[in-house]
Amino acid sequence: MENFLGLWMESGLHLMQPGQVIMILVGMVLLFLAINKNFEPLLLVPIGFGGILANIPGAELASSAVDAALHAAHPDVMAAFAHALGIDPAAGVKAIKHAYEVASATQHAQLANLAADFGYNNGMLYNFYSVAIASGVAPLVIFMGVGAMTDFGPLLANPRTLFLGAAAQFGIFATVMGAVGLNYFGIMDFSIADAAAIGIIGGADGPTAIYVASLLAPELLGAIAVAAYSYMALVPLIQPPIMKALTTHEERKIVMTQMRVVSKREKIIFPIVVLVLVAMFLPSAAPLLGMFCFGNLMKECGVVDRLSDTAQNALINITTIFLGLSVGSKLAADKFLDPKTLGILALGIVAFGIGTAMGVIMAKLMNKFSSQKINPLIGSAGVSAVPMAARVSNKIGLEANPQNFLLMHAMGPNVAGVIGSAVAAGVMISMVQAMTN
Amino acid sequence: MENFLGLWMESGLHLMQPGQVIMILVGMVLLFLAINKNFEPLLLVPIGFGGILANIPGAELASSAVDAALHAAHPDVMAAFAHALGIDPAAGVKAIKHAYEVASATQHAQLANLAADFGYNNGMLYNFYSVAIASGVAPLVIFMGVGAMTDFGPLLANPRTLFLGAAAQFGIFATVMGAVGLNYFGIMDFSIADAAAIGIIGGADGPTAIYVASLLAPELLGAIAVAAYSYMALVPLIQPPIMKALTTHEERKIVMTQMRVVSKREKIIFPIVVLVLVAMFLPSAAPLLGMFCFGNLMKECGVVDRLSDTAQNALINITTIFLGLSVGSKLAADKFLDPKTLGILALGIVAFGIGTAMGVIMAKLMNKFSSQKINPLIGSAGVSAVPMAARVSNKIGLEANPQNFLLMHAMGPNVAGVIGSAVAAGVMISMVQAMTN
Amino acid sequence: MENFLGLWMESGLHLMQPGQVIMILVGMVLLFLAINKNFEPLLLVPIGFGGILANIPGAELASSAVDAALHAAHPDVMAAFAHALGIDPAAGVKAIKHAYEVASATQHAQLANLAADFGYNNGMLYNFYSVAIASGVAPLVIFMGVGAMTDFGPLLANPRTLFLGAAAQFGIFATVMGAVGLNYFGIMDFSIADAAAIGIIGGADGPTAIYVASLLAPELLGAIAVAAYSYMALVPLIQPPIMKALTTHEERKIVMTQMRVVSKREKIIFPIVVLVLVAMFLPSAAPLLGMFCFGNLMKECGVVDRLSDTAQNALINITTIFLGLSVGSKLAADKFLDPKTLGILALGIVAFGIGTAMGVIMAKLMNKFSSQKINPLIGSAGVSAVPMAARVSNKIGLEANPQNFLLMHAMGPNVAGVIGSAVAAGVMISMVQAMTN
Amino acid sequence: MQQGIMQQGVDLMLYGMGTVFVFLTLLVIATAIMSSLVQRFLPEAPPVIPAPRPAAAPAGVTDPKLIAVIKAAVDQHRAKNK
Amino acid sequence: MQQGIMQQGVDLMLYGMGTVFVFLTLLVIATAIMSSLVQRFLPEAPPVIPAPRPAAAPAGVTDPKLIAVIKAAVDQHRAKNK
Amino acid sequence: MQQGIMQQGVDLMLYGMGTVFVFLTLLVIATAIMSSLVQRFLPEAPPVIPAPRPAAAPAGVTDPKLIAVIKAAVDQHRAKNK
Ligand code: NA
Ligand code: NA
Ligand code: NA
Repeated sequence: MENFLGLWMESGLHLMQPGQVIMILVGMVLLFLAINKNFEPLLLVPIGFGGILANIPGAELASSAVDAALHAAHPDVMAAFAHALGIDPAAGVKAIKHAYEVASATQHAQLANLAADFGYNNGMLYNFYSVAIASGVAPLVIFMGVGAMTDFGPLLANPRTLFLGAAAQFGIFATVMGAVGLNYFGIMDFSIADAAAIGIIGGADGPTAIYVASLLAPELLGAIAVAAYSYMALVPLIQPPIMKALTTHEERKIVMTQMRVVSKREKIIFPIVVLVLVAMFLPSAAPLLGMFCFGNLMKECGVVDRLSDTAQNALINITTIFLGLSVGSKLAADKFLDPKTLGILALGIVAFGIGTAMGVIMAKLMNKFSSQKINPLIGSAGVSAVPMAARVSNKIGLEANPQNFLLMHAMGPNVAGVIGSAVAAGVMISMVQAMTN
Repeated sequence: MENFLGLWMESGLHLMQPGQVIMILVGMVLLFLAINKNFEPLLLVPIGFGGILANIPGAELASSAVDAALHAAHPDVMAAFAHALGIDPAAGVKAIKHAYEVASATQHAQLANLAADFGYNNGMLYNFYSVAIASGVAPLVIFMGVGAMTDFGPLLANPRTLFLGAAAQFGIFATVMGAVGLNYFGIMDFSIADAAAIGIIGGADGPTAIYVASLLAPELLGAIAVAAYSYMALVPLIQPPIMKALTTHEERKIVMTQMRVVSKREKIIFPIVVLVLVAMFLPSAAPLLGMFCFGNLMKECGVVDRLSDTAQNALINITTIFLGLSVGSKLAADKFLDPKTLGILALGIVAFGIGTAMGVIMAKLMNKFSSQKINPLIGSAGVSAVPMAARVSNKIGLEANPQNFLLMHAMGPNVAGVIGSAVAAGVMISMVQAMTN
Repeated sequence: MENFLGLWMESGLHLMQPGQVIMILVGMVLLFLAINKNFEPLLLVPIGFGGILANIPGAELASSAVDAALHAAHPDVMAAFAHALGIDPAAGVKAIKHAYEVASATQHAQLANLAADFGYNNGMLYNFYSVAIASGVAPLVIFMGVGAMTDFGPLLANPRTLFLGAAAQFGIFATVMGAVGLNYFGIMDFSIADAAAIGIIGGADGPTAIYVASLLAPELLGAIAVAAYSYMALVPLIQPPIMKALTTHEERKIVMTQMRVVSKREKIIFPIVVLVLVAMFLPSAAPLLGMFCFGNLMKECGVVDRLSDTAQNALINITTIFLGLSVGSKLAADKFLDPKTLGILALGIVAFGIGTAMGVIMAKLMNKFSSQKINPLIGSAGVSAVPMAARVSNKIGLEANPQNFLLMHAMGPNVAGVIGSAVAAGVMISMVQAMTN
Repeated sequence: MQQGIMQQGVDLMLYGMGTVFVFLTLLVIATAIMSSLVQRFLPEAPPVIPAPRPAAAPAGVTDPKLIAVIKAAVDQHRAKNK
Repeated sequence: MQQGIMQQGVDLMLYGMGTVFVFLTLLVIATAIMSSLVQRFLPEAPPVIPAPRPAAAPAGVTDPKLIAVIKAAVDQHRAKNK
Repeated sequence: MQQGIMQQGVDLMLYGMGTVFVFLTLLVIATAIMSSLVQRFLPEAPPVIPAPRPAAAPAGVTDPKLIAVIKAAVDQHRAKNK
């Protein structure tokens, strides 16, 4: 009989909390947007599905063995934990949880061993997260694959467009200020690390955002990743009004000169140039930009096509599956359903807007000082969101002048924006770690 | 000179034990069956080869560093182990081994460190097993790939066939009773966990069997996996006599009505429906059915084809290679050559037989209460063993009526059987863990 | 202000040491050789790029968290380390580093935990190295893939050519003597383990060299791998003069008899024969030859083509990317810029030369005792360096006789050399471990 | 809750088999409802089996290998028909 | 160096945005120099877009799958044209 | 068993090279025996080089990518021949 009782006791319905119901619905909305509205489906399908899995009551798929034990709170286990943490067993579960959060790595290992002895296991998604994201490897491998898919030709044909990619990164730092401001005025409780991780949403680059969040604000990673990918998908809605508001019809009609042909050799040497500059001036950006340049070199050098093919296909696909499910594990109700999430979503869209605006303004500024005119519409592509933002520039350009194809010209700032946000990520990581240690 | 002696001392011939010779021959038999008789070659080639590797004397490929040290039994090492385990060094190796088995996770870690200090390493296959199976990831990834290869169309066209998939799972539980009985009558010493793991052979689903065995009875995993895959290959021999014995020629001639067309949308929504039911009623089946549904959603949604392709090809192939070698590591003579193995093989085939019979009987039962007749031959497909069992139903059907193509109709119960055994796996895992903790 | 200072303080230029500049240039030279001169690009592109990454000052990509902490040498951290290592904190960083090198595995774990508590992380390349090479898995997986690409047909048609593959391995052991000699005469300080690892360069087989070096002399792995792959690429320059010096024009003109057709069955059984011999006589070679034979069996058996395809493509490519970057991590200036490296490069080319010579001499010797003449030019292919060495034999043969196609005949000793060096690796690993424990 | 293993086996069988049937029955019902809802509210032109296109890459690149193969195939064929 | 979070935010913005601009400016310069050097000293026939060949395998084997596909494609076509 | 490194080197060379030769000699013998046995007892029609088919998937599905490629190839060709 008690088995039936047991089954019911651990059936989902009995354990289901309202938050979990909400998050399962959120997961379904993400799946709907990905499948029906084609919102970055390669990421949002795994993230949405992982989010549902993470909120299955009783399955604890997103919990470590220790979390599961703390959640079950069996007296014997709690006593053993308290003893290992050196606190009074009578202090209660809340105290034990807090002590665990501030405990040393050695104590974490001890509790993990104890949890194992008591028969608790890590959840599937927790393991995926540890291997794929906590280790930092998945975002880097995806960045390598993106590098192997990136053509720097347009950028090399017109290096000035790097300035557009730089300007658009202002969205990142303005958002950092916004988050800090929300904290300053007591509206939300964001640390400087949280603020930096939120700001990177403005980089409009998924792997970079996940990489930074995993280092600076793991508990916000779910919201940050969802915001980053959702807004990337919304670029065609977010950018045009801003672009039109900031440009005259005349400016939008500017026809840009045909690009020069870029030689194979330049394309091969470019990633090495970037790497050398990173080595000389920005070591903290070495992991991201290093892997990005490595992927691009494999693509361009032409002698390791089989590695480049794998980096662009099997490897990036495998990594994407586990990265997405791992991000989903951060959509567990207790973490995700927090006012902070709303703040993150609000700040994220502001970041996209400001980045777009600054890119356009920078283009207009450059036209002031240069004879060779730039169509300011390609400035907005500086936020990256490859290749969506470049397509938007092209589309708006065609509206103004049906003969004016800006796509190739917009690819320059577009990939420049990827480099720009990786640089911003590097400097923020090193500065924040210096501030908080 | 002592080097020559040393070489001979550690040459295979000198160390070879009869059991290892037998198991190497067993490995060769598995390779022969896989290659010449086409017995589930994708699994049995790696398993058979891994089995041979695991029995190479002196190589210790399937042993952990601690096992290797215990096997070498160097006095200094044993003294250190005894001290770490808090037992009298004079107690002897046997006592140390036993103390190690019952030791805590912390002590396991300590001994692993000691073994490393004394220069012992984990064997190659042991590492594969730890990463691929002990972590639970390989069976789940394969299940995801199978999901991405599964078409639920026939099931959706005729949902009633789910009952056939349910009935066939009785083979699992009857076998559990069989194993328990063997224990009860003192014939073999199976725990309830062993019995559950053995029963799952009746699920006729490889990854499910390996997943359950890795959780409930790791030391029996080798025999269980070999039995599961061998009997799946033998389905064309095992099922027909049972199917014919339980059906009249008239019944076998029943022609089933043409299936309705199933819309893409239904196929997309179905895996989510399954997931929601799992979330509400059966959290313990969430890892298996979650990954299965995720794979199927990737296939059907049509917006992540590159992920679905990878899940069906590169990823499942890579995982299969390491899963097979890891299972092979459990064919080490000292573990595999045990009367229990014979019991497992005997119970396994019984499980297949009962599952087949119950599927057919259920089909006949449903015909009693429904106007729309089912050909009972498709009931046997409920054991899963995709797609072999469905082909068998089709073949026997054609014998009775050359115009009667049952293949598509049999695919319904066939995939239903996969869901059914995953459900059975989930409930058994949670009940057994409740019983044994 | 201090932030600007901080940025400059940790900018590459400020931290850059001469050694790192040199190694970055070395990395670029490797990339140049790989891309422009087609020097084994599949390995040297990742190795060269990884080498540059490993020498980015301040990024510590190739350092463990503990190394990073020891390099930063923050007083509090050093005090904690000294306490954990049980030495006097006043002893200074040098003493702590030394104590760490000789510390137990348990203490290593403790320091890793402490470093984590102080906010230090493992570098990206360090993690790649730990997973791919320290675990031993990457070289073995690549060896499996090579096995799946190897056709033993020519060897089976003319098994005698195995003797050529055996003779050519003398290059390995002569080099061991050379390294020991350098030590004996006090020119360089090589241990017997170092000598064995250096000798294996003569095996002209990349994964074998990396596997042996990772077990016997990890700190020399970078130099050994670079030497092995560079000289393999240089085979067309190294071998011809030696081959011509040791053969008469008449000998080079010898036309070999058409090979017999080898049946599929022989090709399927051969890897199993090798495996059985390994099991009986050379357990220490089981990991390398086991995986090699497994890959070859997958290729030949014809029933697991999808696994064989993956082993030859996605899996070997993914592994190659991470293996190469991991090897690059061993090109960090402090380890690589050492007189030993020059010694290794010098000994390595000697090894290739001697191996080539012995292969040719063995062929001439066999002609003394056999009626069926062998063209001594195929002897040089016994060093392996598949398929380059066989192509060289063919090329020189055509120079002597434009009608004389030796390629297929040279493939026999060529693949025999792979087996030969794997055998040599096995025996050296087991003998050295016996000598040093 | 240790009991006799026989009792445990019986429990496993009853509750296990029970759960399987209950769950799959619920699935039959849910599926039937889902299908009827979809057919009513989300009707769809009978799905033309889509010729599976090579999956689009995130950065919009198409698999060069495939293109190479197609090219090779057609070239080779033309050569043959010369 | 704990300071008020506001101050920290301002620092992040100033030094962060500064670094981005400095770094990308350096990159513009370096790229321009690199390109001019390449164009002067390593001129190159305007690159013919290479029909991406299936990457060559290390041991010189060519991907059997691709060959199979090509063969299949041509066969099927011939069949169709019968 | 620590000895002089010179002695260790000599041991490595002698026993190592010896093992290599002994092992490969045994392999020559075993291979010869195996081949003769196969040729006598398992004769085989001289192997027609099999056009490597795309490997069959476990669940019997065939790789949609390949099919797509074949289709694409043939279509494109037909288009060209219009
Ligand atoms: Na960006
Ligand atoms: Na089943
Ligand atoms: Na060799």
